Amino acid sequence: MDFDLSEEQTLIKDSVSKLLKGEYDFEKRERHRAAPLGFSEEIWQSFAELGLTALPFTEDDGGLGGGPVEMMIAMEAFGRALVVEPYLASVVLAGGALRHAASAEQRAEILPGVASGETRLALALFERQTRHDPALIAMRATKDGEGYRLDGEKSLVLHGDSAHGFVVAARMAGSPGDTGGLGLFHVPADTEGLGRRGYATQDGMRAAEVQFSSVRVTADDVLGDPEGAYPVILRVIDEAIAALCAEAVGSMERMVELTTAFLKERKQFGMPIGGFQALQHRAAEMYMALEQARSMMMFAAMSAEEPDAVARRAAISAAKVQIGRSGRFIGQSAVQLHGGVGVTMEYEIAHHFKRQTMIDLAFGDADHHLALLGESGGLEAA
Amino acid sequence: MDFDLSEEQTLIKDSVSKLLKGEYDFEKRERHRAAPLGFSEEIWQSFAELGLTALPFTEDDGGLGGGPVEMMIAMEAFGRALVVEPYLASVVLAGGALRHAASAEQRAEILPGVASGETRLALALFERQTRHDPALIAMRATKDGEGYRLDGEKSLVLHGDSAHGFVVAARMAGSPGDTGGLGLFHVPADTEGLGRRGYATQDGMRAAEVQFSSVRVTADDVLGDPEGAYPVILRVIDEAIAALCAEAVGSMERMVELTTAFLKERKQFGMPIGGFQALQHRAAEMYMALEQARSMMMFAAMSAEEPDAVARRAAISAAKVQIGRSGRFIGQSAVQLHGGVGVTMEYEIAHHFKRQTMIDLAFGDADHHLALLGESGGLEAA
Amino acid sequence: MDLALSGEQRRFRTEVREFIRANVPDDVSAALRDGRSVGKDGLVRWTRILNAKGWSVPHWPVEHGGTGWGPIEQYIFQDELQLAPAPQMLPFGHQMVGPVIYTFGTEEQKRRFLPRIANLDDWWCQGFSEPGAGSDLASLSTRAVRAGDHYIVNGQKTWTTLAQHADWIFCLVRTDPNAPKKQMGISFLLIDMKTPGITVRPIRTIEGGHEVNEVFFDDVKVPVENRVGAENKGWDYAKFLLGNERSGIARIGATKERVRRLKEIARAEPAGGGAVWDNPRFREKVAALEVELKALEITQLRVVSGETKRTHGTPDPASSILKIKGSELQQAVTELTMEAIGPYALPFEPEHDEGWNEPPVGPDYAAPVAPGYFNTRKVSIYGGSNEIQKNIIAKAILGL
Amino acid sequence: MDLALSGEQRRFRTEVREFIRANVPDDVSAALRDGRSVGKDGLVRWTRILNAKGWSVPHWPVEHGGTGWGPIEQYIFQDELQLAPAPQMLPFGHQMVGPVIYTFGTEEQKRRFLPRIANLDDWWCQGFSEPGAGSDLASLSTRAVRAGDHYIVNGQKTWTTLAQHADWIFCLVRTDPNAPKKQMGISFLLIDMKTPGITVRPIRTIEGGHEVNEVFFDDVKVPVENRVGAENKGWDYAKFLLGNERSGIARIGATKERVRRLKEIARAEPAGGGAVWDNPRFREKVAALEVELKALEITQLRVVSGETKRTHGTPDPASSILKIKGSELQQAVTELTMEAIGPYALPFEPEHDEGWNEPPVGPDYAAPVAPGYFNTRKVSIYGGSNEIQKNIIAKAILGL
Repeated sequence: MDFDLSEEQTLIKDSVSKLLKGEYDFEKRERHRAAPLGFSEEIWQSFAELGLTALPFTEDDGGLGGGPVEMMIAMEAFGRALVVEPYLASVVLAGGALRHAASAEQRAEILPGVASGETRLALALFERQTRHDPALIAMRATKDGEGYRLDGEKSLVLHGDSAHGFVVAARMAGSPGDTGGLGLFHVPADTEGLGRRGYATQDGMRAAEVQFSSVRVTADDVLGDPEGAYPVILRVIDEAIAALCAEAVGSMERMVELTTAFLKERKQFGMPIGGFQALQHRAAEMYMALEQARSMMMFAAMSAEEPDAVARRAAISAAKVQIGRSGRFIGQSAVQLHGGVGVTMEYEIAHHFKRQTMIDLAFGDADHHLALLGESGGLEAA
Repeated sequence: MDFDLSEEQTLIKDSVSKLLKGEYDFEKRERHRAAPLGFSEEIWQSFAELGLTALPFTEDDGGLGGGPVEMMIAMEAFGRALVVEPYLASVVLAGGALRHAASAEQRAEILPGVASGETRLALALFERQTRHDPALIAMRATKDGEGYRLDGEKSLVLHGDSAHGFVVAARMAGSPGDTGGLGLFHVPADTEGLGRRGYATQDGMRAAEVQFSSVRVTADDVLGDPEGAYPVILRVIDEAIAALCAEAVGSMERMVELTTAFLKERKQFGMPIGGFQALQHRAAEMYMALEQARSMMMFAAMSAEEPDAVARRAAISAAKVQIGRSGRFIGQSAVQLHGGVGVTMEYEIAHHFKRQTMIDLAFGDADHHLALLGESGGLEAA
Repeated sequence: MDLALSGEQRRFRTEVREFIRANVPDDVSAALRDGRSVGKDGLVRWTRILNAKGWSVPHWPVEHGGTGWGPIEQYIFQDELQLAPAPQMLPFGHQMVGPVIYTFGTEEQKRRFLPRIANLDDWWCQGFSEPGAGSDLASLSTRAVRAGDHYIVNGQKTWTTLAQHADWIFCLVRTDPNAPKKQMGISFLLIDMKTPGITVRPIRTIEGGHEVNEVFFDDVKVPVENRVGAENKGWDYAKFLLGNERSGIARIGATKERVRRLKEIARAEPAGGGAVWDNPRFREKVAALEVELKALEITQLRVVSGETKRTHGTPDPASSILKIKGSELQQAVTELTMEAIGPYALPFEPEHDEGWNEPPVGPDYAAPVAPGYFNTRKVSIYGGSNEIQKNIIAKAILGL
Repeated sequence: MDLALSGEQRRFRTEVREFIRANVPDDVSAALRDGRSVGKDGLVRWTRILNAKGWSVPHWPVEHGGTGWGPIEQYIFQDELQLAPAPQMLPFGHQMVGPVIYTFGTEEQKRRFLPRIANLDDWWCQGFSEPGAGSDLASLSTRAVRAGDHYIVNGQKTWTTLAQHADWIFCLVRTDPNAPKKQMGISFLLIDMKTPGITVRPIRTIEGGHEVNEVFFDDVKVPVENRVGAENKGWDYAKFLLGNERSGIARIGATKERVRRLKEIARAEPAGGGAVWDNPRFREKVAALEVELKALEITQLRVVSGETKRTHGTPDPASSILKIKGSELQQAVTELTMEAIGPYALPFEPEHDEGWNEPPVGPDYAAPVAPGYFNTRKVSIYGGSNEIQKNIIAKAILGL
């Protein structure tokens, strides 16, 4: 057991922190998200230069061979700075689907571009009726000569508006509710019949609704078993949750830091409000919630590569529960303790609060995962 | 709308309070519960003299014709003083079953004794497997010539050890889970075949396990429809819950009072601990929990005679949820704020805490009633 | 003791309900139901309808346009507005400066301002908070210096709600910086927003809307006759104003209406092959909220009922419960509604008047939900934060 | 970073687990599992088994009987004791006075006391708290007056755990009432409980048991050689003692064991025609507890791991989290277990040794459950209340 970072891990941490410190204070962040794509292409390029976009891919695929701990380090730093670039969308979600589902040939073709940052992909997974359950996917994929035809609509595709291509989950067989019959397809964004409508999200990022009307792809575009993608989808979701846990913890840490500083600095009734015991205790509870979340972030990272899917899902659900609850408590408390300043767009804290809120809702909120965990008999049964 | 007490109600309140003030401080209460029956026969006699035992019965039945508000007033006073006499058992539970199920002849025979306090009854309702659901009653009643034969075991019969007689729920037809087929029977305690084992309870009262082996009763002992008692049982339970809500609020009020006094008096680090803001806020939260509970106590009293059983049950469940949650919060907080003194038998606060705990668990705890309420669509749907 | 409304009170409720139902403009009610803003125009139209009926300032003395209703009727009226839903009157004129003027103002001030408040001819805003003075209001530093028959005002107010629409602002200003206590050198001024030297800067709030502002005063000339009451006594009028009217603070009716909406949404929103409402745990969470809300409704009625026996201007300290629990419940219902729509909380779709004119992403009820949750965080901060309210309970009720 | 135990650490865990399983007396383990007391005899038997193995004081210096294990091994050992379940050592000797004696005591004191502590030949209790001094320990008033080669001690201690079994008590006493600070006039004395003038009065605790006592000192003669360290320096030794050993404070293993038990009970207890465990909401509540517990376990390991880099006697202020969350979880599991048995929490059935010898009312696992809930309320009070711990976090970590 060892909670220290390796030399390489320390290097990643230091270089990301340095970049963000210089180029990503709150004011610059607001400029980045005002850019045409909703993020800064220069920052994205800097991420690529630091090797961050290459982090989880094998060296054969043009990557650096990092694992969940390296991902955790990067995402935690992104969380502190409220990074809006499409890292989760392209590297973690779409990249993860390719890592786990694609053949060596497909990986060799697609992943070096993702790893170098030149290609940005998005994962088109959920639909209006699915909520968080990929088994409810309805979009159809039909065999069409040597290739496939895709028809349907995908919703809330993260950074789908600016993606160069998509990994799309569609149903070859069965009906919504069946875990079998799902396939994953690689679809360039300029494929005929693909339409999209982008929009801003509450947390300052971007997403899109994506329509597929008789979109034709070749046999080379199907990633793995065209009817057996469900376990891969679950695995990718679990990895994304682990990454989001780290992003959330980075943001929580920043909120605790900002709130503590505010309590020391803000004076009322002739003293810093941090002298009031009720506020001190609230701050102490925020700190405890942060540290409990940090522990579960580590647990999620440790469990993300767990081969036993049942144990992995239980661990990831447990982490999502803790992160959701801690994030909600810290976010609400940070806003409350900041008073009026906490509820304006002009200060950093509100943006963290909104990002925390959206992280909790992503891939199922705390109560959703608590229910999953309860159904499976709890953490020790798993 | 009128939150004031009528002249008669004020009279009840003042007379009970005066009696308890004189004869029921904490020290005397500990003596009362150390008496052979687990309560004071003298106090019981005083309750009778004040008309409390006659409160809910009609004048025809030897009573005073009081309603839920009068009951609320009495129970709230009992809660403040942690009264251990079998009022709930005899007057509210067994008396309630007789009021609602018995014929005029049966009432005329039995109720004057209950109303005068000479007869103390107990309601033998639950069994090992029923938890809070009377539909799960298994104990059998069999037609036996002109009368009935009762066989089975009743559990956790409140004050069953000292009762002169029982109202017993038993199954004439159907099997556990059926709401039909249940009857109520009046059984004097000295009936052959009836055995009981009394014991103390965690909250300083008494209860008994009661066995029935071929206990024979006459046709005159069946109260109402021998297969249709289920709705009456629910009604009696709802009335008992409304009464318990008032008892709980009386006890909560006392806890808030004791805790506030303790905070003013107890000094640490050179000042009364009530000067610490974190404790002030905890006390303020206790007060809010008390007032919210008080409001729902009134709601329960107002709803106890609601003729629509669905609306009545929803209202009573809502009250039980609030009382359970407020009672738990106030009880745990009162103990915590008292420090070491809070966890000894030698001070009043621990006894209130234990009584609150048992009130929450009685007839289903807060979460049980919340589930019932959720199933039925909530409070507004009802 | 009888918790039910009397026959007369029930008849009154029916009358109010029917009038509102028949008269509130459809677009205004629909906006409230959907969680959107009714805008200045919507509020003005509705206020004038109520004023024509004689109900726009029901709590004012009859000679100034009030109705003479008792506290319970006042409560029923507010409750019915919230349940309809119909807009409540703009508080800055109706609840705040109006009562200050009719209690402490000159006859000329009463004549000049009160009818225009009742009809929303003048839109008022409140100039109390300053950047350096939040909960500690009395430490304000906006200065007013007497110069002949005028004051010259310099300084800054903040969190000024809807100042962008305002014709007038009522302000606390420091007229004697050398007073022995900071409460003692403050005066209460009425200032025309068109006076030269006033600048309004919008503050974009957390959900992306424009609800509050900073207001800057740069050598603003205010006639002395626009001072209410005596010079340096403004703190007394501010205390009167803040303690004046608490019965609406819990917003029970509004939260009830939001719970109704929540249930509609939960029944409509798909989850697990059925609807969110099919999830027993979700229904329990709604039920838990309804329990607290019912308790608070009765607590509110107890306070209102007690008001009939209290002297004016000394609010029941128990009204701090209404503020704390009321704000918590307003927040809880927005939070649960957001949980109900789950992933569809994500898209940011500002209202039409702010430039969004695309079809909705996902269900048409989703767009205002997350903004509603974000925006409602303020209710435990403003009007005396919940921490301040707990101090009040601890001190004024428990004596700690 | 690697959160898994190393191969060597896993082997160590297996070795410890197997030894405990093979050697803990069945009746002792069963008592813990059922939630009953193991009694003095049970603890003495088990301490001597561990002492024979060389494991009764693993954290002591090797020369006094310690094992030389690192913090992680120490933690694993405690965790395995709790999981087994097997009793942990009596803290008053092993964790408290033992380390004070080997750090500050004379050679004679070490020789005389330490081996008897390790073997539980002497049962120690702690004389710190007084009726007038709870969290504010330093305001104690028990007096010790020097008279030749003795001190004469007068005063009262309270909340003295298991004093009824004790052979010795270590006390903080005031030797200089005129010291400029109250912390400066205190000495640390070791007192034989058989000395004339000592009276022990039981305090009946909330659940009905006898766990704590008042101890009265009436002209008790204590030889000067039983003072540890310098006169008037006792506060330093007390701070050392209180800050000494926090890693066991969260009681993760014990709570895990209680969760296991809770699940057994919930699977057995009938409800709604099935079992309590069939209720999804109940399982969610257990799962929520397990999540917090897993988080705290990792937090604990982070603190333990950090201890390898800290100097002795300066506990990580983050250990306040362990105390707060650890006590909350101990309370939560007893509360949920009580909810599981529901109505069967009601009967009061004291343990056999207190005179109850009837068959159980309801299920045989029920009797200790409500007392366990009641008794566990103390864990957020003693050892520095959770309020005090939050002060520590606010000040020592957040700098407020």
